[in-house]
Amino acid sequence: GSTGDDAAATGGGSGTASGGKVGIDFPRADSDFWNSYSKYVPQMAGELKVELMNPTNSQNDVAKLVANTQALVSQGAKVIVMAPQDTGAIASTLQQLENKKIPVVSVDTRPDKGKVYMVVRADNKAYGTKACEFLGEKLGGKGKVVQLMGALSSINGRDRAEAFRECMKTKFPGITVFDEPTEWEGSKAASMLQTRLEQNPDIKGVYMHAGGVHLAPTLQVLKAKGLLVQPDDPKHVFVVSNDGIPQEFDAIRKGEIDATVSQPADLYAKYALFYAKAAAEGTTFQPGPTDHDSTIISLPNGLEDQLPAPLVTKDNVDDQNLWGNQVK
Amino acid sequence: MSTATPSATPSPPPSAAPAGRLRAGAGLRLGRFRDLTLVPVIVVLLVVGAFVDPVFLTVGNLTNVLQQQSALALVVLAEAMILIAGKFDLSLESTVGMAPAITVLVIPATAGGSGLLAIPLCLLIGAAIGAFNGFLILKFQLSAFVVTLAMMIVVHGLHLGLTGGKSLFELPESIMYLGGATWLGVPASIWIAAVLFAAGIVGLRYFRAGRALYAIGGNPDAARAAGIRVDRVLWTVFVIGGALAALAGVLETGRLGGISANQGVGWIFMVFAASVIGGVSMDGGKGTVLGALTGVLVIGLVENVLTLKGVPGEWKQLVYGGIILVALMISRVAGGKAQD
Amino acid sequence: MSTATPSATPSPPPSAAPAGRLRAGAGLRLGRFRDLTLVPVIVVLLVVGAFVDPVFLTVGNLTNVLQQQSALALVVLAEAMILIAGKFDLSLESTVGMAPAITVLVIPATAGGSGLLAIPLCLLIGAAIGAFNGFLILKFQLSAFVVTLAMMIVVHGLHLGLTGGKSLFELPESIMYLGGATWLGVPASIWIAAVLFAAGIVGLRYFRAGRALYAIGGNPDAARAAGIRVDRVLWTVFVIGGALAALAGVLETGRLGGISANQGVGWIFMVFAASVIGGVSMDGGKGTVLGALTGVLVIGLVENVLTLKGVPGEWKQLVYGGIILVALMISRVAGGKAQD
Amino acid sequence: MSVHVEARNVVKRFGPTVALNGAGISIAEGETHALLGRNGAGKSTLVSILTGLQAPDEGEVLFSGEAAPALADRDAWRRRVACVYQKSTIIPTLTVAENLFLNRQRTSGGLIRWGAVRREAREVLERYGVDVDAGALAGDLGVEQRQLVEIARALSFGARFIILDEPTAQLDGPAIERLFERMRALREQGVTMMYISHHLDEVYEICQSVTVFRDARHVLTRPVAELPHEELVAAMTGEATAAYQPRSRTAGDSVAISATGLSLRDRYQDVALEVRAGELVGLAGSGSSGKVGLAETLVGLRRADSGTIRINGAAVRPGDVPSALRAGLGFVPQDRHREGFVPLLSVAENATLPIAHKLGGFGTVSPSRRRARAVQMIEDLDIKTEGPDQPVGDLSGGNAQKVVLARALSDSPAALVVINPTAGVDVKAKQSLLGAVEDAVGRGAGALLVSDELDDLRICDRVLVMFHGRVVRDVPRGWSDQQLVAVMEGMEE
Ligand SMILES: Nc1ncnc2c1ncn2[C@@H]1O[C@H](COP(=O)(O)OP(=O)(O)OP(=O)(O)O)[C@@H](O)[C@H]1O
Ligand SMILES: Nc1ncnc2c1ncn2[C@@H]1O[C@H](COP(=O)(O)OP(=O)(O)OP(=O)(O)O)[C@@H](O)[C@H]1O
Ligand SMILES: [Mg+2]
Ligand SMILES: [Mg+2]
Repeated sequence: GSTGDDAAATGGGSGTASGGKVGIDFPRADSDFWNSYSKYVPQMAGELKVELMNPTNSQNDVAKLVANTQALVSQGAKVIVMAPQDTGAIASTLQQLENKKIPVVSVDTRPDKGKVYMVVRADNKAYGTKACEFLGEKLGGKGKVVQLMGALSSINGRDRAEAFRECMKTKFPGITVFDEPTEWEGSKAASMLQTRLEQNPDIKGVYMHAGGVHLAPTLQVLKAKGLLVQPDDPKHVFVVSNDGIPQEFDAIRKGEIDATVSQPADLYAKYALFYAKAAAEGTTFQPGPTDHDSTIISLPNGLEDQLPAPLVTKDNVDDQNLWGNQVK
Repeated sequence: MSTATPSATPSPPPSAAPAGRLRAGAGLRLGRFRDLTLVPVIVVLLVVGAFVDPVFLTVGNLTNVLQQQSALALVVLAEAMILIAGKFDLSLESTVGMAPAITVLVIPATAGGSGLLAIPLCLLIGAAIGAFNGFLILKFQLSAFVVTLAMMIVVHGLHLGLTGGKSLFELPESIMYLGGATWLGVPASIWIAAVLFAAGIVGLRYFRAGRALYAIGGNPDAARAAGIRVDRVLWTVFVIGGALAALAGVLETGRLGGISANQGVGWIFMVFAASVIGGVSMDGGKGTVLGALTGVLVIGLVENVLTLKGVPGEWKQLVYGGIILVALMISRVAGGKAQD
Repeated sequence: MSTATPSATPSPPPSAAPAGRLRAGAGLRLGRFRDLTLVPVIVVLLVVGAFVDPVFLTVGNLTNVLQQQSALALVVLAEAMILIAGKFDLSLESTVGMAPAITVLVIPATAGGSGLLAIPLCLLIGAAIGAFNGFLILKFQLSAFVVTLAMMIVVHGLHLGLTGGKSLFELPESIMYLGGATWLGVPASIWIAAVLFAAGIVGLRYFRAGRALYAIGGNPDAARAAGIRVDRVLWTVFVIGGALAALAGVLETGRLGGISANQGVGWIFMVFAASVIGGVSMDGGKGTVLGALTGVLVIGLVENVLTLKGVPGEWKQLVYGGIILVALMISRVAGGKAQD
Repeated sequence: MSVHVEARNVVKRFGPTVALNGAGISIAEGETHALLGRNGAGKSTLVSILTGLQAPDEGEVLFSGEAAPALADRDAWRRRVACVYQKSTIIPTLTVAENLFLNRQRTSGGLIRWGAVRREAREVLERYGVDVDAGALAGDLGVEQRQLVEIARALSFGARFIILDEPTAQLDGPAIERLFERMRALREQGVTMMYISHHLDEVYEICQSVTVFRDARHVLTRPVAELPHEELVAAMTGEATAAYQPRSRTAGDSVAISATGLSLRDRYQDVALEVRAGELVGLAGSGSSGKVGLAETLVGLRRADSGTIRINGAAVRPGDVPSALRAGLGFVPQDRHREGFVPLLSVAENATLPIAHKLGGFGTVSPSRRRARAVQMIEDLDIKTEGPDQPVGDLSGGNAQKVVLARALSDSPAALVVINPTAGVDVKAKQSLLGAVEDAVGRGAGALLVSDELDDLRICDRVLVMFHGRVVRDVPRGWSDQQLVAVMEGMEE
């Protein structure tokens, strides 16, 4: 029962070449994951022959995102690709874009309200669940783990945290979880983890919400405590990360951490542009499985393509299909 | 008094008088334009913008810029008044998010008729925060800077705690209205900001209470000795400041259609930048609301030009900061006076 | 004083004199301890912490707290000196990330022997930023607040631009060493912070140059009249401040094992909070390095206690801000003097 | 005798103001040379040039025939000249000891020896008879004590040339006498001094020669002995000026200011006083007698521990300035810099602050009416300013003081309290200020004039003398200087 693509469909389904300029806003310039994403965008645009405008950057500020969107529209954008890190405060903008019949592809986050043509994201709840299941099994269902959370104001951070907590409670009730809100800051992560290890030297697992900011501090703290040892050592602390950046893969290879959820930066870029082009051409999609190992699900305000986010462990870390192995 | 000059005092020597008057004229003219040292900067930005993109000088784009800046502008208005009175308020930025958020928690979207109370309630929350700041600073004699720094964290903490960090998007119509409505073809928020700035300019220039701010900021002891009820005036300014920040929150909420847990966070730097490059002194007693307004415009125009130009994200900050530095220097040269 | 009053002045009546001396004495004694108004707060925190968790009072935990705060402490030291001299530097927080990042770009991990130059180069970059700030503020006579606000954006912008916003993981050993090493069982960063704070305390108390900061901050005209080279001293302070921020960046880099694009971002609020609750005045001329250190400790202890207690994330900010407010009040009551 | 210090053809401008216009001075070795002139004549500007704080726009400064050092070489300047500036150069956040030895603290191995600094500071304070705790914060001192510290500091340098810019404006009789003793001793040691004051009798007492500036120019230089009083005043003002004649009047029946049973711990005890309409009452007392504290209580700047105050018959709320103003009070505070004016605001605005509510309806202030009032005040009190829009902070000291008096008189007060109104004010301005006070009294106001200056007190109908916090005598008009001083010093009961 999808109604989300009516606006786009009115554009006329007969378009052949690219149907107009695509405006794209990057959410921030200071995170490794998003920097990889913004590197992939022009590359994919070339491959998909998308007419891309000069990208804007909203520096993690929804007010800037709104301003940038307005500017892109004034400059003639026919489709907007955005990644609203703040999913509530974008509603008015989506409403205005709908009024102007400009379809929106939302990457990484699902706006709470307002029409979207397609949401391209991986399931952040699944990240949390995968991390929980991995840690739970490794720890044999008991012990203590620390969750280095992102910011409370971030939907992705909240999704990961809730899913992780929920899964631990139902599937591994014997495991104690310490939640540490780090505001995505490495410095806070290091301090909190250090303090928690002091208090509970028997902590055996860590789930980090963002490898980009949490990886180095976590390794550093474990090293200082002499806990950075191979997985077969009884002192080993099991670490699951999230993002899938090359440094995480290196750490997995070295046995310093055990797994990461690879959030597919390349696929985000590719399918964001793919759907943007489709929107410009007036194509419509239906819920159901796709040709690229994912499923489109129906939302009240549009559709969502849930891209696969594989759990990377020592076993599959050298898989060349992982985006983290393609950048250097 | 006035009339009876004692005969012992002769009138000043004829030679000195005309010279004195002439000089007075020059001083006056300079004084008039001291608020407007950013005008050359604005002109430069308009010209540069026109070259960067033809869209820039369209009514639509400039209206967008004004609308985007209107909420920030209200906070700048509040901060400028507080700075002129010689105090600080860092907590305004947290009020921008917290006041509407609490309002929405109290009056949910489904409230019906009582939804009309949303805006008054929101302003009241802002005013209450201002009053509490004033209480701590004036009665407890704490430093305004640290008190409002702590309050910035507390107020935002309340917002986070009560909303659980979630964005709110089921909002009563009434609180959404102002930020989105258009009156006579111009966004309501621009009207509101314009009216309030006009009131601020007139109030601080032609009203006793407004002049009292300058006296207090310039020398609180002298102001007290001149019969100004310093504490009462300061308290009022904090209350008005809080209410203005809450109103800014309402405009921002309506414009964005939702209240994120980050609404307002980080604004205070821009607020201070706008006020201070607009000529408002951090030491109190100096500057005007009009000057602060030019500061807001400069910041809005810089952001707009950078967006239109499509400066890559990783270089944007550098360019942005660089332009502000240059703006500072231009205004310094235009104003001719050392800043502080 | 007191003894040889010239005979022309009748000695004060016996009743008044002791009272007068008493007051002076009390003032003096209070003056001594005015730096230490936060000590009761620290004691309260230690007691509360001990109740919250038995781990709190262990050597290991307290060492952790000190180590976690050491980088911030260096920036606080820098800011305290700058504030005492009556100026501002907001750009320090950006230097914390930018100086080591640029260093690593210039001297990559693979540089071998030249890797030893990493720390000197990093300090030099910090000093250069400070020197540029000083240049703009002193020679161009711009307001320190806005200049360093703009520079905060520019310096961070350079960091973002040159690294492309990426975290840097491949670091030369030499730059990692200080933040991670342990000397005589105590983290090197604690030693470094301790030595520099000791130097700061002694320097600002027992050296003419240090006293000159107070004179300049208290009344720059009077300082100039007393033969103090005001501009030179201020410039030096900005340069030292920049270098200290860069050193803080080195410690932080070593502690975290990498340089994220956000390193240092947002610190400045904590830096001001620590300085000002520690008794350093935003108006200049007042406060001590020791006081600022107590401010850092309070902030570190509060964070540690909150972490140990495991306050839920969404309420943490509120509790944190609330504690700082209470700390302010306690120190106000202990100090007995109105703050500014 | 050789010339020790010389300034030639000095021009100094501040924006549109020409503070010195080809003025010069030549001071012989070992003499004490007075520099006189009306407020704003450029005296302090010359001081800042002679001490190397500012460079002249034109002209040169010579010390013993040699060109002055470069502006940046502060140490060279400090070896040549020490100075008590008119504007306080005390750093309020530092202790008295440190202020005395700022930037020349005794060190060993680079470290400051605080014990030695404090000891030397105590010595200096003792030597100059300053009764101040060396460990006290300078900011906690009163104006008077601060001034004494500045003087002690300048004299303690051991410089061969000392400038004193209005050092006595805030001092009372004995303190001035002590200063003069020190100056005489220094002169015997061959120290050259330049002395600026608006008290001409002081000039006759300790100076050998005198230079007069008028309107930024040099007018004359003459040995003091050859220059009669009237001629000196004429040189300063550019015209013959008659000595001030106190007026006589009869007090009315209604009471303008009354106080009963006022006490404030450590300041004054159990004071009662009454000033009737049309009466001008003096309040005198030596240092720390409590007179200023009492006056400040009357106007609401301080709150008494007990007792009541009535202004025009209305009881005023203790410690509340607005309520005193509403009752019809005008006042001049003791320290114009601290409580007198807002430096950044214009003359017009400062002068009309208390009457802002009368300059427009509905809470507004009409700038044109404000200006008109201010122009009138500027004329009445002969304030030397570029115009009503000039910030008071840019005025010379005496003119700023006039603005403060203008403010006190702005509301045709029925009761007036003026504290040291003529501090730092030139002869003619003094006459016009006292004239303005007498005018107000003539129009029926009751005035209390608190002053250390016998000249000011002479216009009073009677003088209340305080001693150690109590009003000890009510001296009717017609006293002689010795009589009054004796009472003030508690020598006579
Ligand atoms: N920094 C300044 N900016 C503008 N004008 C100034 C400044 N300093 C002095 N002036 C002006 O220069 C003139 C001379 O001032 P100066 O202080 O030298 O007078 P003065 O003779 O010392 O007067 P007084 O007896 O009142 O102290 C005055 O008109 C004054 O307003
Ligand atoms: N801030 C203060 N705190 C405590 N005592 C003070 C303070 N200022 C002045 N005093 C003391 O109060 C007493 C009365 O002071 P007051 O200023 O009223 O007298 P005064 O006659 O004007 O003295 P002076 O001529 O020295 O100013 C004196 O002993 C003085 O030292
Ligand atoms: Mg002078
Ligand atoms: Mg006195």
